[in-house]
Amino acid sequence: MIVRCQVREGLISMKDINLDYAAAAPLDKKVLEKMMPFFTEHYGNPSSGHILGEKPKAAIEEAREAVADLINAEAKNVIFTASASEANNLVIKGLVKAGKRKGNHLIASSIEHFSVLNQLKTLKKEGYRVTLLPVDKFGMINPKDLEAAIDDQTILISIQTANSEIGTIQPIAELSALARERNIPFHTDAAAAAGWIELDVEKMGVDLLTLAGDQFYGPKGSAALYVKRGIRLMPQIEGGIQEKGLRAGTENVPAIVGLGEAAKIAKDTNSERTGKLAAIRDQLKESLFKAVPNLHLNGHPEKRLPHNLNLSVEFVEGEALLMRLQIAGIYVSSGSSCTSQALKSSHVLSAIGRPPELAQGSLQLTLGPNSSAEDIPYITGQLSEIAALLRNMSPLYHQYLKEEKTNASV
Amino acid sequence: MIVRCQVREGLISMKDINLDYAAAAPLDKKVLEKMMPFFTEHYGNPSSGHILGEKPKAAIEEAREAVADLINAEAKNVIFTASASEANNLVIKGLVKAGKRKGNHLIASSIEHFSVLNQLKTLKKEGYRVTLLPVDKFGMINPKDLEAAIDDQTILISIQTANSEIGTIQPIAELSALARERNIPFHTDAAAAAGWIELDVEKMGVDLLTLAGDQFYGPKGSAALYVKRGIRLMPQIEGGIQEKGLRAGTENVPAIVGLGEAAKIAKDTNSERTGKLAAIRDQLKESLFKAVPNLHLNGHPEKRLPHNLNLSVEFVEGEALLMRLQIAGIYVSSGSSCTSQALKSSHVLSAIGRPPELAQGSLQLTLGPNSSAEDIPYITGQLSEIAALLRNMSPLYHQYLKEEKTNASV
Amino acid sequence: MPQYSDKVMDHFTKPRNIGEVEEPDGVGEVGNPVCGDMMKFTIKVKDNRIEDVKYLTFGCGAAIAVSSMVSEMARGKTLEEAKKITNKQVAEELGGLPGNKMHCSNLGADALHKAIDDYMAKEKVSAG
Amino acid sequence: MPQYSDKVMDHFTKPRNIGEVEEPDGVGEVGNPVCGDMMKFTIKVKDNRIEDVKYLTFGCGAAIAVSSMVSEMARGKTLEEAKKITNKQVAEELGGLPGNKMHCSNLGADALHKAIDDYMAKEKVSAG
Ligand SMILES: Cc1ncc(COP(=O)(O)O)c(C=O)c1O
Ligand SMILES: Cc1ncc(COP(=O)(O)O)c(C=O)c1O
Repeated sequence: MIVRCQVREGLISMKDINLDYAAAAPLDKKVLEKMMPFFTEHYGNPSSGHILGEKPKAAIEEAREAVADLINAEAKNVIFTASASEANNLVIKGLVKAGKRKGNHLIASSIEHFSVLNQLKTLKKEGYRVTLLPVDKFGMINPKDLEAAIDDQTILISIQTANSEIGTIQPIAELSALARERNIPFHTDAAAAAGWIELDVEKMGVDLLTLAGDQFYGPKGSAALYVKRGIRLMPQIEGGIQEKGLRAGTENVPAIVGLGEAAKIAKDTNSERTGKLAAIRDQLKESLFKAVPNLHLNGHPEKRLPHNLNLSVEFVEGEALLMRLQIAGIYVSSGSSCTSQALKSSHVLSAIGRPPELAQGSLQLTLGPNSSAEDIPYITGQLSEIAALLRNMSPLYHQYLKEEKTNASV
Repeated sequence: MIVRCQVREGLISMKDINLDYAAAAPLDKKVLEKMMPFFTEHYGNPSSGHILGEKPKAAIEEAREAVADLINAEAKNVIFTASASEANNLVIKGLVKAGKRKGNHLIASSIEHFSVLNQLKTLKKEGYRVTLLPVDKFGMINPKDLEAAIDDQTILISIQTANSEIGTIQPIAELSALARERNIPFHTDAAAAAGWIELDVEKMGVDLLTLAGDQFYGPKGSAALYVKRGIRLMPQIEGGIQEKGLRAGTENVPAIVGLGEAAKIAKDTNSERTGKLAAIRDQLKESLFKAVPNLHLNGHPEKRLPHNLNLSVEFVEGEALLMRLQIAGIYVSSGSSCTSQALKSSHVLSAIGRPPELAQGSLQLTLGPNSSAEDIPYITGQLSEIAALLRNMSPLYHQYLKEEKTNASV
Repeated sequence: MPQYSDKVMDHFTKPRNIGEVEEPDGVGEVGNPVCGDMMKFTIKVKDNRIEDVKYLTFGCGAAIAVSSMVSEMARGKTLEEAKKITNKQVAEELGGLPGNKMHCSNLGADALHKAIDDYMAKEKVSAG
Repeated sequence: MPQYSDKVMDHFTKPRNIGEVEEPDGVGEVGNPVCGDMMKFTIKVKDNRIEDVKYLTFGCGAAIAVSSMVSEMARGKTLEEAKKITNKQVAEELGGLPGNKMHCSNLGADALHKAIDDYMAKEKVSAG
């Protein structure tokens, strides 16, 4: 519908610049190639008692090794799931249900993904106590806050490695040390981080780690959970004894193979891939801040994902920005309530203390395979123009101008 | 390892006959073709606020229509999951957790898939009462048994449409009528049946229905759950509000598209596809029974899945059969304890009253895309020879011969 | 991005009557940034008719299109006629709005009505 | 199918010494179909040595290979030597067995030992 309208109105852009790769990225062609034989040729069931199951079985074990390698874990401690959300649900529900450690208290940060937060909300209704740690204006958790929150009833601490929206990377090793001292299981949701920054379950000191293939050019429907030896989880999808009995269901062999290949590539080319994107991101940031006044950076200035930039364009609303940018052939996402399906503005931006008008005007820009420095002037020009245009019709901007004038004349 | 050994020993067969398509079937090439653009081209996130999400979103809604069509449901009552096991877990855990209907009693058949049975086992430990209905020697449930089992505490009845192992098709409409009268939610696990026999949620009178794409030439990692309006489930994977809030996680667009296409093809070509395979199956059955003495059919002689044949080869054990057949290039599965990862013989065969020695010697033969009547003489010859060879070394067979002789001479 | 009608897209991309009328006879403000939408309507009244109407809008695509549409619908109408403009009419004129954007149409008519009320209140004072 | 060694596959595909010796001096039976494995060993003893040994086996690939291997290991041994054949030795001779198949190796040695015990018990009776 929108496409029709754009074409008719002559609005369609010749540009096609994806700045929303965190929402979805194309599958790496090399990964797809590796997956292909497992659709129609080596299609067997890895649990089969005969030869048709052997190639698929070997392939998923190879993928397990590759995923384990990416996070410096042992393959036998890695299981596959169909999404990061599923892995996070297995961690929290599975650990609570296993009930190995007695207690009724769970700790997470206030900027976790909804696949963590919404479970905690449910548990709260069921009588569990939940502490959501605050973050500072950069989105960082203070280990002191974690230390203060822990009590002798704490059964799980879950803190993301990095935030997909504002990119902030947490001091996981420091945080997990507090858990380890007290023998409390520590989970980190590394769905946004895996493939982008170095992960090492030993150095990080975590007991459980979630990662997702589609976040680093692997296939949708592919994710994994690291479960340290000794941590007991109750399966949440019960049935067959696939994945060490922790996750029933016929293995999605192509997806698992793809995840393994993506992990291999991420491991091999990590610094090159991320270095390139970080450089483009930094240039883009500089260019935008030069061209557009009243721009605000969300998230940590340095400790952030290399491909992530999050800005608030003061005085304007995100969906309007997003729509205008789209007409210009630039695709972004926003923390605005109008762009969220739940019609709520970003809980992350509110946790870092952004007032509503800045949260509403936020733009999440994430780079990916086709990102190029060549597009920066065009992006900058468009955003600058669009911001001016929308500000021109914004009551908040007019108010601001009046106040500026008053201040100046005082 | 086995391959190496076979090659060296000159044991490798020129034949390559899959008779275990229920374990896994190759993805239909037309389905794969339909999926392909969604890996690298229309890779967007259906929940995205911009144009990159639109094609994927439209595609999953089209798939939803196609799946709904296959079971005569409305698209808005169909949600996607990553496996039949996941769907079954959402049904049982989700319904119990939603707690809409007060009660502590659940009913299922004793030949359900483990993704139903193992949950019930867990619920039993938590204090729920569980009734597992018996089946007759053909694997059929008697509606009278269901009626007798229902009490005013019954909150869910879950009975499979067809059994994947012995192929028996249940009288779902008759069974669900008993539930409907009493307003008890009725679930049917149609994972083995969908794509093979006509399914119509209205005629079947079910409130919930599970199906899986990989069972009818669709992709692994694709499944769906029909949830009738008014049935309340608690999501088991909590997080984002994808799939009407019933199942969080970024949509696996290629898998969903593939499931939709497989459903379309199954709907269009169902009678031709299944008619052809049923004919081959019947010929194979006749041929085997003629050639091999002391063979027993497991499951219902008529009310069974068109591509399924299940036999017990008396006096011999299944893994040995399976290995010998594999060397002959014929791939099958068995209900023998030695071929199961859990080292337990089939609960289905024991439920239909097969004594252990017959359960141990069972062969599950399921046909698929490359099945051909031309292979029947070869299969028959091989099974006949192998059965003779293994019987010749079977103490049970020798005992039987002695008894025969005694009887004959009496 | 919600599935907006062509009419919505037209008003969003080419919003009419942006700004504030000079020395407005009536001012109406609704919403706030917390909800994601804010509108300020200013009107010029002559002979009981809306002679000029402008708006400033902070908000999503629907909010901008609604403001623009309301300004067009109001211009030239008598105050009584303009008071009768309903949210439903606005949405209809725009070729419909996605379900979760219907609240935006409320804002537009509300802001206009507030501006008219503001004018009438002032009139009363000066007449009284 | 479990990952069987070449040796297991060899004994499975070409099992040695199948059958029952005629007029056996000792008979040993173990297992039953419920467990999925059943073995019957019959032996012929001469001068305290196992002159002939045969078996009948109902069971999986490992069970068949184990029977065959045990029969080969036992043939020609003195009864004392044969009694010393352990499950572990059998598994080792077969190049190892998958973990969940180790119980099969127990059966083979057990059945042989039972046959020897049977012979010895009968000997005692006839000697006594
Ligand atoms: C009747 C039935 N239900 C559920 C399942 C589970 O399917 P999956 O392993 O894909 O989750 C199967 C698998 O064969 C099945 O036959
Ligand atoms: C940190 C984090 N956790 C979990 C998820 C959930 O991933 P999925 O929707 O694939 O389940 C995301 C998704 O973006 C994420 O960024």
